[in-house]
Amino acid sequence: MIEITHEKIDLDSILAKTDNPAAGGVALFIGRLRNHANGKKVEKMEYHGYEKMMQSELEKIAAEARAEWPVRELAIVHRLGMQYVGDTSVVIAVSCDHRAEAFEACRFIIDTLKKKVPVWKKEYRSDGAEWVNGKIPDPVWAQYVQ
Amino acid sequence: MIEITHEKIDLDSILAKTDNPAAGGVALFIGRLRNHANGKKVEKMEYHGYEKMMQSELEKIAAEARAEWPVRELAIVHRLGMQYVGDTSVVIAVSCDHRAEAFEACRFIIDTLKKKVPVWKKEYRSDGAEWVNGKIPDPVWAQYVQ
Amino acid sequence: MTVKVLFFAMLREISQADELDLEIEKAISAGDLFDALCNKYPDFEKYKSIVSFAVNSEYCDRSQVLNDGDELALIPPISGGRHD
Amino acid sequence: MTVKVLFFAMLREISQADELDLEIEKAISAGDLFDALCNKYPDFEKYKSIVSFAVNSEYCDRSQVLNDGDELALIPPISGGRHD
Repeated sequence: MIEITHEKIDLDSILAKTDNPAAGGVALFIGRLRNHANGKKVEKMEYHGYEKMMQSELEKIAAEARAEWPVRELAIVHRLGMQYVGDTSVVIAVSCDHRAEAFEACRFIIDTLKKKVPVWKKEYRSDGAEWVNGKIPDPVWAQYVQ
Repeated sequence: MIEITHEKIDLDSILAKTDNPAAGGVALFIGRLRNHANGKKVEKMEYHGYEKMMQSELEKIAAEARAEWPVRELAIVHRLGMQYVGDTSVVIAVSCDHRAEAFEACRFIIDTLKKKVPVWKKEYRSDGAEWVNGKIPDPVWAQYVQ
Repeated sequence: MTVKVLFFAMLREISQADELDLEIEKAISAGDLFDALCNKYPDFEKYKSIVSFAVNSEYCDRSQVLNDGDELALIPPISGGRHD
Repeated sequence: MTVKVLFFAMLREISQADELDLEIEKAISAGDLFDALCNKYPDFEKYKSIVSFAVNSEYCDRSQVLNDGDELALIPPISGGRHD
């Protein structure tokens, strides 16, 4: 299950996707909007994405995770649009037979998501709004390094 | 929130405990009873614990995690009694400002739980029932090693 | 030939467009097309050294030459990295 | 003096008791008390080299000497380790 949504993320339905009688461990990551960034108060954040490519990049990441770890079930949901402090913007859930694999695969997915998936965030702070200063995505940054 | 229960674990109430406006990442581990062990089919498992000491050991582990990582909120729930394939026997949830800390603290807690918390499991397999072959707990094993 | 260019985040705000269909006379690379767009949108200039490219939803080098019907996405630095 | 001994898992099945209140004449270590219990419950013998001890809910060495009113838990190998 890989999904881009503009609605509130329903955690129960994601967890249901991880059910598998052979899986003994589920590792879950929930990314929430927090109220501070670089020492400043954050009120809300607008998430903007290239949805078609988000989907295809997430599918590649999921395939890489499955190739590297014995994943039973896997779910990735990313929310776009305006979000407020405490809102859940991304959820990654991975079930495996053993917990070490589940942790590693889950962490790989969120780490890689942040390096490759085309998402942008506009931060609304007490001192104004600004696009969050991002990173050149992983697969292409090399061309800028001599 | 550190709890030993004989009832079904309610994940929503655990997640609610991780709410904190400053926390940007929640790492969650869910341990479920899986249907196989060492190549044999498992039907159910009876969890037995020294409850008073489980509570005090879990409190120590939680304190160690808070000393090592900047934990905002933390919840540990362990279920005892008879459990069936797919049942959730343990949940660890940790919220931190940043995801790396949340992952590390969550993993530390479940890894340490398995080394120190006095729990025993009787496995009911297709070929009979047996107490799961365990490990000498971490703080005392040294005395057996010359 | 025709190329569709997609704008995101601050590039969308600058261009005030989600996308643009461009008629192009001769073969051009993704990077050169971006440079040309800097004439149309001068505020694009400051993203010149940090913008990435994707053609038909696949990341590519700035030297990739565009074909008729290609969808070129201009990818400003992605912003997952800071809030973790 | 009185010591309460707690049994868990297979030790509970062998002893058919959750706990036992013992009257002890003179100071004894946790390990020696276990050895004495092996006379009462011969099937304890095979856990002799792998049992751990906790006094008043704190892990301790087998040489720890018991005091009046102590609660001694006999801790068979804990079984988190296999199913992960």
